[in-house]
Amino acid sequence: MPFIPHTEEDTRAMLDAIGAESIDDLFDEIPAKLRAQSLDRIPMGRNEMAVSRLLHERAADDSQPLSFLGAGAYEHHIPAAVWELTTRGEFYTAYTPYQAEASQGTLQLLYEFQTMMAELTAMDISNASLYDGASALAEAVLMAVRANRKSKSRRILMPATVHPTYRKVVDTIVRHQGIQLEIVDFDMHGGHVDPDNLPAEPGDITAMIIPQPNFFGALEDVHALTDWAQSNSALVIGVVNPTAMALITPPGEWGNGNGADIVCGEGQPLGVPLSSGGPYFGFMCCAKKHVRQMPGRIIGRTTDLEGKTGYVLTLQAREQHIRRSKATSNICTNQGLLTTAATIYLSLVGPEGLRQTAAHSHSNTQQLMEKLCAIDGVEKCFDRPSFHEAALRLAKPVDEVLSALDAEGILGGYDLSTDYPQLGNAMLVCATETKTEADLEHYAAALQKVLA
Amino acid sequence: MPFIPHTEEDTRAMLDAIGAESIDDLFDEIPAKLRAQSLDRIPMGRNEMAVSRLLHERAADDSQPLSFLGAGAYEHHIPAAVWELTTRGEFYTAYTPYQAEASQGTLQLLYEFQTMMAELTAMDISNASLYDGASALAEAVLMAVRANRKSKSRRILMPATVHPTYRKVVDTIVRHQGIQLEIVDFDMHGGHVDPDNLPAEPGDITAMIIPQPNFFGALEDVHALTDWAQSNSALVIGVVNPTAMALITPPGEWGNGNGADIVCGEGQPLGVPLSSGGPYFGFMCCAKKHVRQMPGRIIGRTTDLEGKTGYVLTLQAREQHIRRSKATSNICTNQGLLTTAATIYLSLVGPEGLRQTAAHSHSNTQQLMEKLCAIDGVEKCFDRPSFHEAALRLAKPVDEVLSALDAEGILGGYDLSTDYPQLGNAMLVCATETKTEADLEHYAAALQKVLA
Amino acid sequence: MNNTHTPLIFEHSRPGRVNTTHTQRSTATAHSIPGSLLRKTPPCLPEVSEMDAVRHYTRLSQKNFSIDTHFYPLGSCTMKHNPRACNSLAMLPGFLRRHPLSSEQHGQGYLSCLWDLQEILKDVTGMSAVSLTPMAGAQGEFAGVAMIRAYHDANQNSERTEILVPDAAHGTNPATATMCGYTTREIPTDGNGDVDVEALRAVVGPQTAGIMLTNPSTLGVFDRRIKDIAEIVHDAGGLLYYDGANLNAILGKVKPGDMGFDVIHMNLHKTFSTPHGGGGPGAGPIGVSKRLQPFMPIPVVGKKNAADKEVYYWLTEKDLPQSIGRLSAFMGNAGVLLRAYVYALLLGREGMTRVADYATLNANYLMARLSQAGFDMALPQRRATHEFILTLKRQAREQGVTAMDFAKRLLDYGFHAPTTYFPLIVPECLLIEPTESESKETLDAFVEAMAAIQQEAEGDAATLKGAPYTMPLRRLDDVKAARELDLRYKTKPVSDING
Amino acid sequence: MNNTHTPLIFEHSRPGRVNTTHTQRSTATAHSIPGSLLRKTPPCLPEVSEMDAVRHYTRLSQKNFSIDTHFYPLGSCTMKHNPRACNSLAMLPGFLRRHPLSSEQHGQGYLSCLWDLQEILKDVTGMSAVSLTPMAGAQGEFAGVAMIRAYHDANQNSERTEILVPDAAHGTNPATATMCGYTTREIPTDGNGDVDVEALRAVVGPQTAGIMLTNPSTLGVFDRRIKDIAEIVHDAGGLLYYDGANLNAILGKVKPGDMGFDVIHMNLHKTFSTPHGGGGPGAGPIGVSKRLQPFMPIPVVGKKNAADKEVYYWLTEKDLPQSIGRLSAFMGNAGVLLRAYVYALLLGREGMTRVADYATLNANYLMARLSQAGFDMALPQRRATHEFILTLKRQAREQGVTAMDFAKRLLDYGFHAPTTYFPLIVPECLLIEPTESESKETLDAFVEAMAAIQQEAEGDAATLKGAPYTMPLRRLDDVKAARELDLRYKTKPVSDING
Ligand SMILES: Cc1ncc(COP(=O)(O)O)c(C=O)c1O
Ligand SMILES: Cc1ncc(COP(=O)(O)O)c(C=O)c1O
Repeated sequence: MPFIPHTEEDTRAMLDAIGAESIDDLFDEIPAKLRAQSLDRIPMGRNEMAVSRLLHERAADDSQPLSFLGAGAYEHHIPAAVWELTTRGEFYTAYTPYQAEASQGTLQLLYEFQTMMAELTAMDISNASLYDGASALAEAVLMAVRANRKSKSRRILMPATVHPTYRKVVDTIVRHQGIQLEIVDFDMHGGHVDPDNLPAEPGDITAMIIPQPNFFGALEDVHALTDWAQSNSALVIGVVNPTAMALITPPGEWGNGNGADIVCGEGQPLGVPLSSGGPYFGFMCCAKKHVRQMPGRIIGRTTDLEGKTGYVLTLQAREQHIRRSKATSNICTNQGLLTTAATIYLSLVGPEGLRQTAAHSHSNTQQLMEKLCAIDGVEKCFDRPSFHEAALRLAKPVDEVLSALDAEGILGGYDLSTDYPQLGNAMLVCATETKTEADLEHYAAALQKVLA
Repeated sequence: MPFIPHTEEDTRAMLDAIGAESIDDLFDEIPAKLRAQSLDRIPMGRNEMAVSRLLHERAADDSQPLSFLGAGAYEHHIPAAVWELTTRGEFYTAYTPYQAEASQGTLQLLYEFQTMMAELTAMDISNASLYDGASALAEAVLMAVRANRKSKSRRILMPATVHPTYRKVVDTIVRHQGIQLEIVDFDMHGGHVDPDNLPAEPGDITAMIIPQPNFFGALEDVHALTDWAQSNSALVIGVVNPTAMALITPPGEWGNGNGADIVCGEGQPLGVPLSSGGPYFGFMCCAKKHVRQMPGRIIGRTTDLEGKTGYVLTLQAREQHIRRSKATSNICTNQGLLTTAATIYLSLVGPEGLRQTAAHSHSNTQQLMEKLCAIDGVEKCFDRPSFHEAALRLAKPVDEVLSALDAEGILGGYDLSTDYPQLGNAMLVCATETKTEADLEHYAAALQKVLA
Repeated sequence: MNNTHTPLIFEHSRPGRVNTTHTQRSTATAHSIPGSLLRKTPPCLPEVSEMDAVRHYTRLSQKNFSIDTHFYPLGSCTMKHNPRACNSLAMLPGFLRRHPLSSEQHGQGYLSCLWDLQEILKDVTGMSAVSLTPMAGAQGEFAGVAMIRAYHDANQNSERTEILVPDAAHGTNPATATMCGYTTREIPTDGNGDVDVEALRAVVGPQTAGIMLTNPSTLGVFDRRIKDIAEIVHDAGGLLYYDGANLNAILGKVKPGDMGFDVIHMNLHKTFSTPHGGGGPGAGPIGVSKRLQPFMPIPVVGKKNAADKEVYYWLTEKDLPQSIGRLSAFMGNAGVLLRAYVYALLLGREGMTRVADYATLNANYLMARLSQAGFDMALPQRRATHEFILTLKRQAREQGVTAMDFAKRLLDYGFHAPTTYFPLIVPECLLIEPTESESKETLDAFVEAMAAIQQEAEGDAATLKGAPYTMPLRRLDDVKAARELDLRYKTKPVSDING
Repeated sequence: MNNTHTPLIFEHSRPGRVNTTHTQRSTATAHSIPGSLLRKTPPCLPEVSEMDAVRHYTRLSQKNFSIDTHFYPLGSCTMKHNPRACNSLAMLPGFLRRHPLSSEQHGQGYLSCLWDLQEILKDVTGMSAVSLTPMAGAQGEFAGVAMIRAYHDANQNSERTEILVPDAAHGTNPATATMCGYTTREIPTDGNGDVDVEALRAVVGPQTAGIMLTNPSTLGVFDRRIKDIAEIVHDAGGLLYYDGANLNAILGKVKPGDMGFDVIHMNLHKTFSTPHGGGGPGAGPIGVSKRLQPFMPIPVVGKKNAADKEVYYWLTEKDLPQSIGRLSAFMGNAGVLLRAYVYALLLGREGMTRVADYATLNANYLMARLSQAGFDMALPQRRATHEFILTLKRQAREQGVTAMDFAKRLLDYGFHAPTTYFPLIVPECLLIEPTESESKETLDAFVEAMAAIQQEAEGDAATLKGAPYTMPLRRLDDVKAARELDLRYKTKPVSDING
């Protein structure tokens, strides 16, 4: 039987030991009228060979165009060793490390992960992951509400430059707790939140969210925004791209004070394949003083009976299995395997590799912008510096352009016109380090043709 | 530096410890006039991302048609677990298990492998692998010459039904040792060696080779051939398909006596991908009495200082590193990783899985033959029962037919007309368990079209 | 197990060691970014060679128990075999390299798998519709309770502020209720492990938004009065939430939809065997009854006919305007869903039921054998479902050893410990779930180990107190970890970050 | 290391346990095969579940030292880092699923890789042409010596019956000479580790077919009089065979072709970092001078222009009618060649030379440090190449400990032992090859371990004699293994198969 080792003899002997006649007897506590009839909509079992063939056929349907699409999920080179190690059975098929002594592999790795994320963001500490970037931002908002005891308003400033889906997810998750999300509009020239447009006396604000880079790929004026928010007693929640951290000021160093209070983001760029949208992982870091409000698992270093160093799950009193209805979050299963991949990824690329990945992606996007903007009917939307993504305005409707590019085997970018109709025919493009000079040329030539 | 961990500081400190000025000094014993200029034909190093892209492009060039080609390498389903386990670093990056205490993983696995191969062939013992099926047959011939002390002739009977390339390889390898390979012709009706056509008094023969199934997929009359050979004091060398062993009489049970003396073959069907021809592995089994003539590594069970069971390389006195010019073979590095895959494969499929794979391949080929022979201009070459491969005679030249099938995305089979011109437009086809009813129909329809 | 000390990856790091295989060899700079926005000092990530990294993480991995190496009878966690085909097929390049926002046209293969999976899960649960988007059980719970709330809101029923939760429930249940803005009211369990129906009757009312029920419960029994409970809550105007994290024992045997439930979440990382990855990822799809269908989280996969072909597409806000909304940036844990789909195809209809058969057989067999070996069961009079509870209350009293001591000592015997101290209502308990993929020999060996440990406890309890002995480390100090917080390596000589 | 006892897979087997995930669920029979040719009793292969198999082999794997887990300074074996990209790219489906006899048209991608690799190896060796077909070093040797023989035969020079082999040579050299029908004559090594040129002069003659030379030799030194040797043998009408198994120290530094060699084999599984797989596979391509080119083993990859495109194809018997012939059923260890190709691309021109630089630096550093720690080198006056020899002759005399004892004790210190007792001409020797991929820290730790073991030897030699202590087993009895042969598990109660 697939995945069931019992021989008939075993089954017989086991029923005897139980004192039951048949396996069916073991279900005698289920009221008879509830017993299900059958599973008609489920096909009969197939062997691995047949399933493998089916899946190969289906995977073959999903072609892989040359992609300039980012919008929250980024194509980066992933060293071959990352997933070969990550899918080792001992990592892949272990549970949450409840028995620390039999889980030092996972625990030490997560402690290393926490250190790396704290380093990247220049924050004091990190947790061991949340689901994804969007839900991590929602958790950050809930955490800020708990952490900012001075504020009573539950008002959260949410720039319109935050990823539109992140804004939706935050709304879905926090809306039941009397939290108000106030949209902060962006500057049409810079594509960023202009600090000068923020009110001098904004009243009681619990927290302000600052994306860096923002959804348009543009860099926010994080120092001024942080200072403004903190001077108004609001906590600062940074939402950052972890690759960008190798190049740009990390949230721990934003503003004139102690930097952001809480930092979160999508971990996917760190060694996780695009894989149709998941599994990715959300990360969250914070200032030490907020640690007891942190959601999610945290690993700590300790010693054993003999004084040897080891690692355990710690501060569990924050979590649902101990604190139940008063927990910092309901999260239980997180995205452990993906943090495993990210930890190995960061070890393999190192600080210099990550910096070069970031710099190369940045410069590729710059070059792409130059090439594309040289085409008639294409112009930059914004003048702020950007990381590795930027918005273009086209002379034709974006959906038409994208379909035409698709026919050329190019995934041209993300259509901004639904989420931001005020921008006109705007499109977001991204060129990571995976793109060659020839790829950029290829795109430019195709776009020229399409717009001609 | 790729794969080199030295920092500049390290290098400096190391040179100091050596007492050298520069790395170049370390090469001062190489005569100056021999120092190479440069490696002009080697491209500059590329990073993994660039190499990965290049290889992906090249692999994409090699399309995967629906294949009915066998001729010594067979497409079988390989459970996903086989290679996930085989490529675990501890198997993949270990050396030959010279330090037994630190290599029990590989050693125990090989002992299991030896047991499985001995079981499959019904022989007493197995070695731990040779290079491939063809070179294993050459080694078997050399072994037979050593083992058959009664025979002085060094005459080896080699049926023409043995894989043509195997015959070439045997010739390449044994020709320097005064060994004569005498071709035994086959029966044009059966496609097999007819025992009745063998001479009653053949003189001194050292060994006779018996393929089962033979190159045409046909089953030889192994019992009669074995009895004939052994009654003439010749050793019997079986060359067998290991998958077929689950279905047909294993060499250990051939004839009326003790079965074959030496058995070898290509291990590829046991969990090894086609991979353009290698790495595969050759296997070799023999009767206990011949063990000291066996080439290749052999693992034995023993005990440690405390009496616990363990495994070691044994009978090393046969091998080149001890016996040098008098060794049973010059083989050193073998095909360990592939036997790892085969051992895991056989554990996963078990006796019933292997039997069903064999039976299903057999019946698929039978069905295919029926469908194809129903087409005008197609007929069976031979009337002997076959395993999972069979020869067809076509009304048109085979190369033309194969190119036309190729255009339909079908790899139609192996053209026999070069190796066996006497068969006319003959082609070898094979349908393993991987083929569905629809695949067989698809082939039949295409062939009909091509021949019409 | 690899018992040798493994330094942190940071301890292998040396300044200036650059692994150029994974750098860009480019001179790209960030000249267009103003200095004030540039990072001043690089992050202290490890600087190691590829080999150091491979060696380090290979060795670390060897310090884990996992299903691939050990029996892991962690109750409520369903640590069953994770077939490797699920992994390798989900990682086919066509799936793996696809951008989540690439067009539906480039995702028909992937979407068709998800659509099939939705159908399979509908059949398994007996619900009307399924959304695959929640990324774990707890997020499925959130979605479910948020739908209950959306439903009441849509019916102008906002005075319903309470969610009922049995005291045996998993911690995520009350935590979820809180996230959805509800207060939790605990319902006691009766002596037979069923929900105390009288107590329930006493607390339902117009303030009841719904009940979250786990069945089979975390006590490892099937609540026999489930229909009554359903009626009581429904009659009071509340909705029924089914915590389906543990469907292993009822696959094909009974469908939550048939019991009258309005919404259920499943844990594909349990019942459908996707790997736990040392903590995740999971997938917590939800199934809903007709009345909750309009509120489902998006996206959901739809199928339509276009130009004589079946075409799969995403249902979004436009199709489900009353949806509670989105729960993730894209569409949940896509790759986990694929793994579950492959598993479902391999099992098939007959295989599903067989899972329930043998998971139940294994649990009941292990319970019987452990009883015979002299251990006390929490509910000896009941059938086990996929799991059961053993209590060491007596041993605690008589020998002074705890469930924790047994758990740690089991590690020395080569078994991962069962779940300890959960559910909270049974003292000194071990919640044991063998799963269907373990053989009788393994279960027998586990019973022997338990018996041997009991002997040790009766002989010299100190042996247990000092366990484990054969792991890379002896027992670890949790209290110290929480008191003297050390949550990251001090990569640089900055002021004390921790402590 | 996993030190727990692991039963044989056969001991997990239970009759009737069928893993249907990998069976055909078909009712196919073999009715067309006559009964006399059908198997009567099925082979006793293990009957285990997929999980049992996965668990068993995962646990077994944990009982190995490997590069991915340990420093493995096995001299002459070049245990360097095996980059994972080499594996994953060689296993791309386009390469992996290709049938070796499918048309060249369907193999342009694969063939172009091999062609490039031939070019790279030509450049590295300075030879005129390369054939990739030999499946390991020893087969490369066979091909090389067979070509020498074919050359002499073609020149009607059949009185040349002797192959000269230095006494330090690898065992495959004399064994190969025998397989090619030659007798071997040993040449002594002089006190400096170089071939004794006078002795060589004394034995060359019209009976000399050729010499097989390893340079750097297995003594870890570069033969400084290589040009003289070449001249002496060439002048006598013999050809020069270069055992290039160990090219790591001379990549880009010196080319065998420039030294006047006629044929060389390489071990890609050493110098080009393809994994050793617990014993294999390897690849032993050969490079030849112009005069041996017609005799190369086939197939070889050629390139031609067709319809304005470069087309790759196989050179066969037709193209090389004087070829020594074929060595494998298809075209050698294709997948190993791909791995080596990827490695070569990753290194590139500059990376090749760097390998030689740092392999040599590491060996010389380790030799210097060990000398400073009081160990005796076999050739202290020489530069090390990629490896060097330490002799424990003194310790054997003074403390009664052997190279074997040191080797076993090193395992306890977490290091794989160096090669022991090879080359045969140095007593109690350890042949130590660190390779370029190990860091200074690792080398330093190895020196510390050696020093600590030396201290133990001086203290209580019994400690060493009893080593190892921390492996899954204590020292194993080789003598018993060879005396009481037990070469397979007795799966069934048949008469005694072994013993
Ligand atoms: C009964 C029960 N409910 C809910 C959950 C939560 O599921 P998850 O961990 O996937 O969030 C679990 C799993 O731990 C569980 O066992
Ligand atoms: C010097 C030398 N020559 C030849 C060989 C034989 O190579 P292989 O093991 O690949 O047959 C080796 C490797 O062991 C070697 O070190």
